[in-house]
Amino acid sequence: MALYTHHLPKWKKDEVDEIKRGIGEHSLVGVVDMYGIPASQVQHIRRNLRGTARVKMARNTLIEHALNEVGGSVVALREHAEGQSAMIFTNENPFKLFKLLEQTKTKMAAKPGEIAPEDIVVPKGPTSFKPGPIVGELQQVGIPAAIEGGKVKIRETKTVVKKGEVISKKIADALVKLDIKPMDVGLVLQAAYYKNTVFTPDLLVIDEEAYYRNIVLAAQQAFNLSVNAVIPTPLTIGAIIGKAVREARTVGVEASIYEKDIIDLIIGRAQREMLGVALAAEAHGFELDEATL
Amino acid sequence: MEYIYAALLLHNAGKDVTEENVTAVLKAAGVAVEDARVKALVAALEDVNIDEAISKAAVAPAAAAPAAA
Amino acid sequence: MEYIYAALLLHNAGKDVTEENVTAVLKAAGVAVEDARVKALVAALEDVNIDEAISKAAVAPAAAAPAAA
Amino acid sequence: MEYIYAALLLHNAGKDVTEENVTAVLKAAGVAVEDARVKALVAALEDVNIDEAISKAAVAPAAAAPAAA
Amino acid sequence: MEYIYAALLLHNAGKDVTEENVTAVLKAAGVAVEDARVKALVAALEDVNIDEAISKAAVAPAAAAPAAA
Amino acid sequence: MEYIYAALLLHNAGKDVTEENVTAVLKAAGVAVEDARVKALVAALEDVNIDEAISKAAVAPAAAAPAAA
Amino acid sequence: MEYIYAALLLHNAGKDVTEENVTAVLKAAGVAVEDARVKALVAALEDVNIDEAISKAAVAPAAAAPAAA
Repeated sequence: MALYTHHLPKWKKDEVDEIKRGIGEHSLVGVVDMYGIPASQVQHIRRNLRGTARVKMARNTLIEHALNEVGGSVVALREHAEGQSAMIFTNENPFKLFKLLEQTKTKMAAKPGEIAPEDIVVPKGPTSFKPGPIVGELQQVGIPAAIEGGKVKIRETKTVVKKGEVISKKIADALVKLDIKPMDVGLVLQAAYYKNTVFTPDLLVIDEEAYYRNIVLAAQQAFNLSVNAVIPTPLTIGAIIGKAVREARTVGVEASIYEKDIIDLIIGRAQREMLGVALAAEAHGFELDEATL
Repeated sequence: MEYIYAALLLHNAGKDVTEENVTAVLKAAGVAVEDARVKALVAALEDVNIDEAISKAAVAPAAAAPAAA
Repeated sequence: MEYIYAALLLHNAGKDVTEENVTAVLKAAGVAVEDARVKALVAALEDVNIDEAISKAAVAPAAAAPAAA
Repeated sequence: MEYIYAALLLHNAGKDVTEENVTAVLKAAGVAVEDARVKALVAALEDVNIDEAISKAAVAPAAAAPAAA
Repeated sequence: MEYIYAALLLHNAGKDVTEENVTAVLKAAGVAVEDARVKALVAALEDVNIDEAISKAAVAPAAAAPAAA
Repeated sequence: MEYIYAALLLHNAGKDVTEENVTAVLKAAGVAVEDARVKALVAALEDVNIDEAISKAAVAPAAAAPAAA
Repeated sequence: MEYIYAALLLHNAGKDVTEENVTAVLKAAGVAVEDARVKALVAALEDVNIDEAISKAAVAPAAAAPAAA
C-alpha cells in the first residue's frame, strides 16, 4: 500500500500521514476551497471551528497521495481537490458541517471580476466624503451622488450590480470607497465523504424555511385530523367541543328549536329576514314606518 | 314592522299574502289594522320573491352577534 | 320560523308573548298549532330581552344592502 | 341545549330522533325531562335535513378565531 | 361526535363527565359503546374548562350560512 | 398529539393505521403506549377519509391556545 | 412528509429529534429510511423553533400545500 509514498521526502510523507490520520479518526472528510481567503481570516475561521472541525491545508498532490493510500470509496474525493484546497475533518454530519461553514463566512470587499452573490445595493443617505472628485467617480458608475450641506450624499438607493453579474473594476473601487462589502468569504465545501457517500454542496443546502412551513403544515394536518375525525387530545378537545357546539347551535337555529341558549340567534335571524323582506317591499312601493329601520 | 311579520308568518305557513289574511293575523295580535297599509303591503309584495329576500337577509350573519357567551 | 314571527309580531305590537297570544296569531294565519312548540318558545323567551336581541341582529349590515328584487 | 345535544347524539349514532329516544337519552344523563320540550324538539326537526344544517355550521366559522397570536 | 355530544349533554345537565356517565348516555342512545373512546374522551377533558370552550364557540355564531328557505 | 402524528406517519408511508402499527411507531419514539388510546385512535379513524380530514380546516378555539404541547 | 411527522411525534413525546430517534420511528413505521434525508432533517430542525411552528398552525388552520421536504 505504501506504493505512492516510499519515494517521498520525509516532510511530505509526514503531511500525507497527518491527512491519513485525520481520515481515520473522523467520520466525515471534506475538501474545501480556500481561494481568496486572507490569512487573517483563515485564523478566524479555524478559531470558530475549534472543537468541531479541523482544517488541514496541504498541496493537492499530497491530498491525492493520502486519499490513494487510504483507498476505497474515499478516493472519489480526489476529483474535488482543485485549486487551493484543504482537507476538513469532523464528526458532525455533512449537513451540519455545511451549515457551520456557511455561518463562518464573513463579508468582504469585492475584487474586480468577481460575481455578485446577490444584488449589490448602495443605500441612500450621507457619506463621510467631503466634496471632490469622488462625486464624479461615483456618478460614473451610476451611483446618484450629489453634494449637500458640504458633504457627499447618495440621493437614492440604487442597485449597482445584479446578482450573478460580474463586478467591474470601477464599481469594485467605488464599493470599497463606500465601505460596501458584498462578498461572502469563507471555506467553500467542495465535497464531503461520510459513511461511504460523497455529498456535494447541491445536496447539502437546506431550505430551513421549507422545513418550517412543513412543520406548520404537519401540525395543521394533525390538528385538522384530530378535530374532524373527533379524536380528542388535550390540545384539540377545545376545538372539538367548539365544533360540536357550533353544529348544535346551527341545527337549533336552522330548525327553529326554541331553546334559551340560541333564542337570541333565532330572533336575530327572524329580524334579518323581516328586514330583507321589508326592503324588498319598500323597493316595490311599500312605505316603511320609521321603526322598521 | 308588524305588517311585515304578518306577511312573513303567512308566507312561512304556506298561505297567500292577501289583504284578508294579513288583516286576520294582525287583528289576532291585537293590532289596530290600517287598511291602506295592508293594501300597500300586499301590492308591493306581489312582485317580490319573498324566499329570495329572506335568503339574502340570512346570509348576513356570523360576525354580527358579538360574543353572546 | 312561524312561531318566532308570531312572537316578534306580538312584541312589536306591544303585546305580551304568551302561549295564548302566540296561539291566537298562528291560528289566524291558518297554522296547525303545536302546543309544545308554543310552550317551548314562550319558555325560551321568558328572561330574554327581545329588543336587545333584535338590535344585535341589526349589526349585521348585509341585510340592508340587496333588497331590490 | 341538552335537548339539542341529545338529538344530535342520536342523529350521529344513526338513530331516529323520536320522542322516545330523546327522552331515554336525557334521562340517562339525569335530566328531568319536560315532555313539551321533547315534543317541540322532535317537531322542529321533523322537516329539517340535519346533515345539511350541520354542514352550514362549517361555513360560518372562519371569522371566529381572531388570530390571538 | 356521539361521544362529544354525550359529554356536552352531561355537562349542560350539570353532571360530571365520567366514564360511567358517558357510557350510560351512549347506551341509552343505542350506541355500541367503545370503552377506549370513552376513556380517551374523559382523559382529554380532564384539564379542559368546558364552559370556556363552549363560550368561545358561541362567539362564532351559528345561523351563518345562507338560509335557502 | 403523539398518537395523531403516529397515525399520520403511517398513513403517509402508505401503511394501514392498525393498533399494532401505531403501537410499534409510538414505542420506537419512546412513548409509554396506552392501549386504550391506540384503540380509540384506530376506531375513530376507521371510517374516516384521512386525506380529506387533514385538509379540511378545523377551527381553532377562539383564543388559539398557544403552543401547548 | 413522513420525516416531518416523525420529528413532530418525537418532539411531542418530549424526545430529542436525533438521527437515531428519527430513524427508529421511521423504521417502526415500515419506511425505507434514507440516511441523507434524516441527516438533513435533523440539521435543519436544529435551528427551527418547533413549538412556535406548532402554535402558528393552531392559529391558522387552513391547510396549505406541502412544500417539498
